[in-house]
Amino acid sequence: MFANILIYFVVIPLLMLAGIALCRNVRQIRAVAVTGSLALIALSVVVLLQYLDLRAAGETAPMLFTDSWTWFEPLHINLAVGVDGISIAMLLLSSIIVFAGSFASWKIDQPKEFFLWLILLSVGVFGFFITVDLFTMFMFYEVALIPMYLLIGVWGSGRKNYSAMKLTLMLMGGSAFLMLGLIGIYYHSNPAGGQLTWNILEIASRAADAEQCIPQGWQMVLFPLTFVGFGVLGAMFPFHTWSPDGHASAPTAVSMLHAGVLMKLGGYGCFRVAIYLMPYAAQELSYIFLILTGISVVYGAFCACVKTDLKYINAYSSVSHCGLVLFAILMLNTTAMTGAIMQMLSHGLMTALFFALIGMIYGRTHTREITKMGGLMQIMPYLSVCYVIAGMASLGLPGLSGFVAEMTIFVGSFQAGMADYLGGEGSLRLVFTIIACCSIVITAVYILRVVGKLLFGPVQDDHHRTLTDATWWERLSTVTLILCVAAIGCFPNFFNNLINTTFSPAIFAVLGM
Amino acid sequence: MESVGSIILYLIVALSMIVFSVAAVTTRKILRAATYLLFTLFAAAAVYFMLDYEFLGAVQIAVYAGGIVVLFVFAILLTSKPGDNTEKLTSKSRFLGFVAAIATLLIAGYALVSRCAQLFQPKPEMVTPDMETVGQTLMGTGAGEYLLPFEAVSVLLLACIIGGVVVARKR
Amino acid sequence: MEITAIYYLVPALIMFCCGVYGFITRKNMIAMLISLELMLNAVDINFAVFNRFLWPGQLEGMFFTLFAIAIAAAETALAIAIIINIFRAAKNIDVRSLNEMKF
Amino acid sequence: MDVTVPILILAIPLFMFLLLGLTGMKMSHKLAGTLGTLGMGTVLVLAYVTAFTYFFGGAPEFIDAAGNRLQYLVFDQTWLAFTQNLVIKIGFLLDPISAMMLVVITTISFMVHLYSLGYMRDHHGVYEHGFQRFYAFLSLFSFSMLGLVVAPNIFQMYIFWELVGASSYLLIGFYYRKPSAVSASKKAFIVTRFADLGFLIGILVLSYYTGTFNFTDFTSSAVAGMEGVTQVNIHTAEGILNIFQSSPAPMFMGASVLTWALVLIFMGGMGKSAMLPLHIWLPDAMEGPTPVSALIHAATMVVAGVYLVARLFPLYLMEESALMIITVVGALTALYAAMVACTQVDIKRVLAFSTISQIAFMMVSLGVARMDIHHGLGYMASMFHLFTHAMFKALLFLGAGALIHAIGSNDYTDMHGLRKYMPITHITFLIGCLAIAGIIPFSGFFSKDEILSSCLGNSTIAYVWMSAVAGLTAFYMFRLYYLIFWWKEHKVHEGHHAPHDQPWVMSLPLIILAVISCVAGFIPFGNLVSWNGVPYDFMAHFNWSVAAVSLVVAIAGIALATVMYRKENELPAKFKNAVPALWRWCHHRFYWDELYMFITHRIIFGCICRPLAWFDRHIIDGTMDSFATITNKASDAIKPLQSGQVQMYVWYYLIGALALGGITYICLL
Repeated sequence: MFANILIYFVVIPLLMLAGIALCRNVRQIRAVAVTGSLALIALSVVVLLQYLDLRAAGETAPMLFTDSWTWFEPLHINLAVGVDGISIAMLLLSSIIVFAGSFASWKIDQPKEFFLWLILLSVGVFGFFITVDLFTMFMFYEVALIPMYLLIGVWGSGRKNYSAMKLTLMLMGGSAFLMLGLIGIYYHSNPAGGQLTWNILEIASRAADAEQCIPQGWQMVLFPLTFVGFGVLGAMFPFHTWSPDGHASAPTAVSMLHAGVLMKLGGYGCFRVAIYLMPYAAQELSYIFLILTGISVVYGAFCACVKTDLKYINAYSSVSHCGLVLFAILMLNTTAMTGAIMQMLSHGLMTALFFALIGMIYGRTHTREITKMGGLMQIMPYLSVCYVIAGMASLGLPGLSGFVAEMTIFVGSFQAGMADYLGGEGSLRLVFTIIACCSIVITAVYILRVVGKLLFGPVQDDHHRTLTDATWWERLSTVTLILCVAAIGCFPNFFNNLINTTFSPAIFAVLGM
Repeated sequence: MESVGSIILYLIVALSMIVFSVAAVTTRKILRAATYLLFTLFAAAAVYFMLDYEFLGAVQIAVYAGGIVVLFVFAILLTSKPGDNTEKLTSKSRFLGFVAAIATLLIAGYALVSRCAQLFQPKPEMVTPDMETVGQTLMGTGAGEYLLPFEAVSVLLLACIIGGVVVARKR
Repeated sequence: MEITAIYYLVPALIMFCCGVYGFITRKNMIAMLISLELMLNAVDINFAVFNRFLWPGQLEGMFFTLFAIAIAAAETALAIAIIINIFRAAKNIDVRSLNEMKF
Repeated sequence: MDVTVPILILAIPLFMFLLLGLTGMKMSHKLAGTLGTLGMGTVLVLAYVTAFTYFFGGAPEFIDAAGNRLQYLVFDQTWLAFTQNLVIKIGFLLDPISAMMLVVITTISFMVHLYSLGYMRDHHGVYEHGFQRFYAFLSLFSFSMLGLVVAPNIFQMYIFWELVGASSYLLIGFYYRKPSAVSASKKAFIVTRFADLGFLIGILVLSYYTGTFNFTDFTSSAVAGMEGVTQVNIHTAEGILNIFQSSPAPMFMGASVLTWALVLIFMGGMGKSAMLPLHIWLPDAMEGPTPVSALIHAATMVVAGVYLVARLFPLYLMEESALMIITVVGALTALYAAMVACTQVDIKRVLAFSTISQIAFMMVSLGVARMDIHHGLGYMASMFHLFTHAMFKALLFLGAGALIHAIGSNDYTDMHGLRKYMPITHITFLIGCLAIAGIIPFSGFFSKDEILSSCLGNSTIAYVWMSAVAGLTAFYMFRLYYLIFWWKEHKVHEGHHAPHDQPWVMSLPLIILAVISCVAGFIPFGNLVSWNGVPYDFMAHFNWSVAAVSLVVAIAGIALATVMYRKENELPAKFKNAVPALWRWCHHRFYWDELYMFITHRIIFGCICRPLAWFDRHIIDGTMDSFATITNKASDAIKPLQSGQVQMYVWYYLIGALALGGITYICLL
């Protein structure tokens, strides 16, 4: 079992849990957290390199490093693992954000309990990305969800009980749909009469075959269930309202992890389960979700324009950006889907950066109202410059990650939309692509509004003049994220190739692509 | 056809059962209620004897009349002063109780009436189960034998003893 | 006059209804317990009667009654222990004063 | 051609940006400024070498045997591959206009770098706060602008287009403590972002149909035997037109799809080049430091729109309706900006409006250019004007900067009669004014004359209209000139030093630019730049009648300004009172800002954002919350059932048991 490298993505956090449980002071806890997250980064880089090597050697299997261990025989539940380019990208993202997150929570109260829950959360996240077994995936999904309640409820601020409850209940509601969908998939995983399976790869390998795929009638039922189930986590309109409240109350590292990684679970799940396994229904029903996600793209951006709480603004911008992820996935087009994954990476990093910075500013000024702050550039230039960079990434400045992701999405979506339009299949995709494009303007409006009010202009509150700039751990946390954002922005083709080679041709054969 | 004696005996038993049970739930003196209960229990024991279940009747008298009622009396003496009346029933609660009783009566009565034909069969002959049969059945493990429930009941009683001690213990 | 099963069942039913009435109306816990005993006894009688009249060769009803008596005894003992404990704490044994355990 | 030099041209400014941006705070001001200037100087030399090699080197990849200029792709690296064909590459395309722009950008940028060494410090020699940051941003801007002009594909252009927008944002908001600067920078970014939306959609449409981003695939055909060498070829553009026309839906809402694409792309150009109605950001952008205004908002970035249209010019030739739109927009903007410039008080704003007006000239010139009108003279004229305008407008701005630096105010009301105090500034400013007014032999005369000839070739209306605007230009420039340097004696206020000329780092750029403005007109521009690379000897086609008329118009404008403003008199006030409505509208820039404020604040914020936010909080969130509330209410409602009263439980049990019994019986019956 331990011969497979992927299992260590779960083992390392578990070891970290044990280590933190044994720690006796905050110094040791930090040491364990940092060492562990560094080990995770190293591990994901190693996996990435090995993956590239194997691909370069001509390996064509849809997933590599696959392995499977029986877990519960009667229901064919296995701990099946395997990764492709997308999962590796997600693993990298998660490990970086866990790393930055541990630095961002350097001075948290009750560090032991906090880190225990935080690492438990990351067990769920990593587990989710490495498994290819639907049931195990769902289990890890829940493992990632539950600590969130405690992390927000105990370490949060503001209306934390309400927010924690709301977030958990809404996500649980989503996972109820999801569980129905997954069980449905299991029971129709082999209509030809063979052994039922939870394994994504097995189901997907049959998805292109009209006889052996999940029956089309059932796809039409199961697709919405799974898509909505994951879509709730991906903050799809109208199920996004947990996001502003949840992020507003969550402590810094949790916001980072949540917006940075957990919301990506939604997008990843939508792609990996809903679209990958049920391409027929994806094509038939995409228009409904296209409308919803298209709405969330502009809707989130418009809402962010008038909010005055930094975290609310960022949460709504997350709604907009994550809407773009789901939107692009639904275009069912390699370019757009690649863009969606890039957007996940990009949004994960920059929103984590945003939340880290907001947390640092809030830790100093004790307010998140932009009307009560101003001129922070004069007081904390380092944090302010980072904030501007994050903002620029968010509004899609070339050279930073947001631009490449958005452009890939727009180009891909436009191709899909024009193909529909010229093929006489209606102009819904085209219209919504153009609507989504409009978000780049609205994004600029709210980002610059915040930057202008918060960082520039005269100092609003004279008490702020005595505040200090970033400490070394805060610098480390932000620099890590900025470097990653810039790396994606400057060398996008590496990520692009990593991702788009993994879109399975068999699936797209069904979609006629 | 029964003998006149047994009919008279039956009448006495049935009447005392009805009268004393009604009295037990209507009297306001709690000690009297316990006493009426005792009589009702005796009447029940009598019924068992009439049905030829002598062992059962003996157990009824020994355990119920001899044990439980004594417990009741002790409890009553411990918890209420002599001469205390329980509270007067409000007409509403009395009405509600009455409704419940009548409803039970109707439903169960209807059940009895609808199965009338069977219930008017004469009493079949039966060999009175002797002590050996009772003992064998109680200690056997075959079909229709009760070792396991017996043991379960003994455990229950043990648990009950311990529970009683723990609960009633002075802290 | 033949004394058939119904002759035993009807008094037992009346006894049971008395138990119901008493259990619902009385507020004194011991009185409620007494009503409970009445109901139990009524049921016991039914078991015995059905056994005797319908399946005279077997002993199930009888043994059920036997066990019921044993359990009733245990239950009563425990209930009375609890009642006395409550009396110690609340100085009365009115069931209405015992609603701390709601919700 | 060796790729080192082109790469260095792009890499040095980028490196300087990173160096100064990351370590600038640790450096001394002087070191940072010197480093930045030296870096730019190196780039200047490299760019001159490149341009010189291109124009005069005579290598076969630059010029063919017939003397036609070719396009040469120096390098082209894949940056992001969307699909097999749609690939964003980062490359370096050398052709007449990019070589010309390299010269323009590096020249102005170097002048500005040099000039800022003096400008960005006060009279006591104390450097301004954020001096290093200023140089970092200047380097970033130079990098982006150079990347923009050498882009061989439209997406690279879009990338650098966004980058120049961002660096312009940073530089306008350089004085970030001033709320007006912050809002001006925000406005500039958002307005141009809005225009870029059109640009982006235009790119998407164009690339969808053609399957490529490369400019050369749109407009040029490969030259046999040489890799990376292409020549502008109208047949390629015709091929593109055919692709559009043979697609399943060639028309969209009454216009051809190609027109749509081109107009949308032009919309991006309108935003950057501040064409009506997206011009509103440029006057406000004057909140930035004056050297920045000279570099970005006069000479280089704002002509990106013109450059974009010029890049795709063969495609625009395919769709005359798109060219018509460009002409109309340009003509309206030219007149509008000229009228507004006549009434502004802030000298930088006058110059800003004059910039808008001059860029509109270039746009019109492109709009009226046709293959059959003097062999596409308009294109050459536009590029020529771009070149000369960059020089003299930078000169004017730097001169204005010198004045502002000396006086400490932007308004001419604080200046008046400065000619004796600041002779160098005076002379150079005058040269700039003469050049923009179009007086022979200054450079503006030649380029403007070409534009007017081209207009005449297209339609008389355009010619008359643009000539009138040219006259107006001469008028408002000399109005400005007289109001600054003449009008009445300058009063030295108590406690103020007398204004004096600037240190040499500031004077030198002024003098250099003035010299260029004097002689640039004699460059044989047509030999170097023409729309299809075929040399065009414009002196041979010189239309003396047009030249004479434009000269007369310009002199008339100057004369009018002399009469009205040379000495303090009542004429301006009289004129103002004669047409009060017109004056007020001009003074308030035809209330465009107010209109935009209304649209953004009242309509977008008031009628969309706030209701949406309310909707989100109360309806969507309310619905979600109501699930919870309903559950809570329901649980509250059934909670009393668990009263703790044993007898109530008996009741429930009894009722349940009886009901069950009843039901059983009913079912058995």
